Amino acid sequence: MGVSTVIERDQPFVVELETFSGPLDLLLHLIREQEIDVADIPIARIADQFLDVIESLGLNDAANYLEMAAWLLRIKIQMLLPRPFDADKWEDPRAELVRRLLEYEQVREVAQWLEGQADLRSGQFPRGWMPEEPEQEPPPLILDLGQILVAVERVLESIPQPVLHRVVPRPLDVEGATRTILAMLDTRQRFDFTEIIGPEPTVAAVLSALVALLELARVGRVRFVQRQPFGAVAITGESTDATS
Amino acid sequence: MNRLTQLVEAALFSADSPLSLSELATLDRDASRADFQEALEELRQQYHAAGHGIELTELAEGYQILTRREFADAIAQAHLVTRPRRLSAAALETLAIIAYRQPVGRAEVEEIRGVSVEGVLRSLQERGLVDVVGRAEGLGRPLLYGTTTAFLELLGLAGLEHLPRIDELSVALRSPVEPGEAGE
Amino acid sequence: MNRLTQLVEAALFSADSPLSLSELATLDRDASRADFQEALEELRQQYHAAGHGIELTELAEGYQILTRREFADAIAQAHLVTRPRRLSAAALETLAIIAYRQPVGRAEVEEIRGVSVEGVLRSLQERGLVDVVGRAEGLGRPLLYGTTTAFLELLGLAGLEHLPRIDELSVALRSPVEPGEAGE
Repeated sequence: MGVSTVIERDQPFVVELETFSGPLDLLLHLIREQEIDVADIPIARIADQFLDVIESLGLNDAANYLEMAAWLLRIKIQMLLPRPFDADKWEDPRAELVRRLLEYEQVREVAQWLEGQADLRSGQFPRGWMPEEPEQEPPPLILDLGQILVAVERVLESIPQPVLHRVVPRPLDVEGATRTILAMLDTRQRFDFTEIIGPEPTVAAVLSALVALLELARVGRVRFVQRQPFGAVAITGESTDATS
Repeated sequence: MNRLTQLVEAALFSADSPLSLSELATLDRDASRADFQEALEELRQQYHAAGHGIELTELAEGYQILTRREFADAIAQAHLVTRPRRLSAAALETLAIIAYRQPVGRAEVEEIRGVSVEGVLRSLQERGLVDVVGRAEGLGRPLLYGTTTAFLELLGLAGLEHLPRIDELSVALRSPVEPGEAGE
Repeated sequence: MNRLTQLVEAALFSADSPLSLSELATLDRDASRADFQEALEELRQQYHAAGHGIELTELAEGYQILTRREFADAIAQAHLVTRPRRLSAAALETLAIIAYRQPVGRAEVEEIRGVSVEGVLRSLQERGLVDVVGRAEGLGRPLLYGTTTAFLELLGLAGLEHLPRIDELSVALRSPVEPGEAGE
């Protein structure tokens, strides 16, 4: 049995991993490498080897690999549990893994066949030069609302996490804050900064309000009043005769 | 070559993708389907008998004239044509699953491959090799994907029925059509 | 036909423009110009003698295989060039974004789709489905696109307000205008 190669710690697994199309591919590689029977995987050893590879893996694509690692560990533990006396009732914890590996092997076989076909076909070229289509009515177009709606959903599906998790500073809503402040000025002579931003404000809200206030003060619409050092700053309308 | 054969040849030359028998039929309303089949056969034999560098091929549920495989290298080396780029392993595996399980949802493909296939699926869609063919019942009514005629063209297959049968594969497992059978 | 003639035929067929004698010469370094001229002549005669629907033509830029002129009308009249076309997945997605976001700039469409949409946008414009409807304020004053009346006609809609509201779909289209909503 050739227990060799990929599994030694000091090998650059990350580079190697680029060549795997997923955790099942990597797992199958480890199994083939050691000429192990898929139906009887020495799960403890394979799980350790798999973990070794994961350990040295960059985090880019690791989620799927980590999921597989967790599964392997669970099977490893299940294998260690005492089996019931009635051997018939014992269900091999590896059964589902074996099923998935076999299924995946089948997929790979088909994928290889497809690749061979595509190679064969790429050796034949269609006509390269295409005559210009004669001047006439453009071909009728098939388009219905259903297609548009399906396309909308496809677009929506395609923008999930990247948009949600993208770290982009929220744009400040200075105009909105200005409107809020002016509206408050309409009804009240004097109020606190905290009243503008409300409870539990976001950073963007605080900054927006601050910028809006400074701008309003610059054009003379509001004044700031601070009764004592480090005390609360009150905001008053310009018309009010206030200390500054 | 009779006139219908000439016409078929000229039409196949002018089209940028395989033409189906019913598309060819619009060339001459007076000719029957059998006449067209005869014309196609005459064309095929003519290319073969006279030893041409091109041949008539049946693919993607239609007919197309293609260069013979043996000249691919010479033509590519002369930079007259570039061969299409090859598909990645991830793309091939995803295509394989979709080809056999269609119509199939993204979740099922991901379950089999053990990885997220979002990006791969999108690029296969961009290349026109797979497309949305419907929606599943149930939660969120997920989109279902299938292969296109461009997929058949890429592989030089006349139709999906020319994919290897599952029982011809060396690793036999559950049939793609009836997943319920698995592990029985 | 000898091998060089076959090769010349395959090369002329697959090239996207006429090939000059010196371009053809790169196909086989061992063959002389006279050999190529002979091959071209054999090809021309073969098409003629067997009565093909195609012929070898010598143009200013070189040699090309063209369909015989007498079949042009029949091909144009057949539904081959006028067969109804479907929009590609990429085109549909771009169209959907424009329909729901109009007036919208190219940059925003590209941001949503994650790919360049230049070519797609141009072909949608050529098909008369979208058009430039104005310019945005701001840097470079980018062009804004919207859908056309032809778009409405194709869908059988009386007006844009008859497009199904997005919140009737299973997922709501996130508005890009209210960034405060994101990441909650």
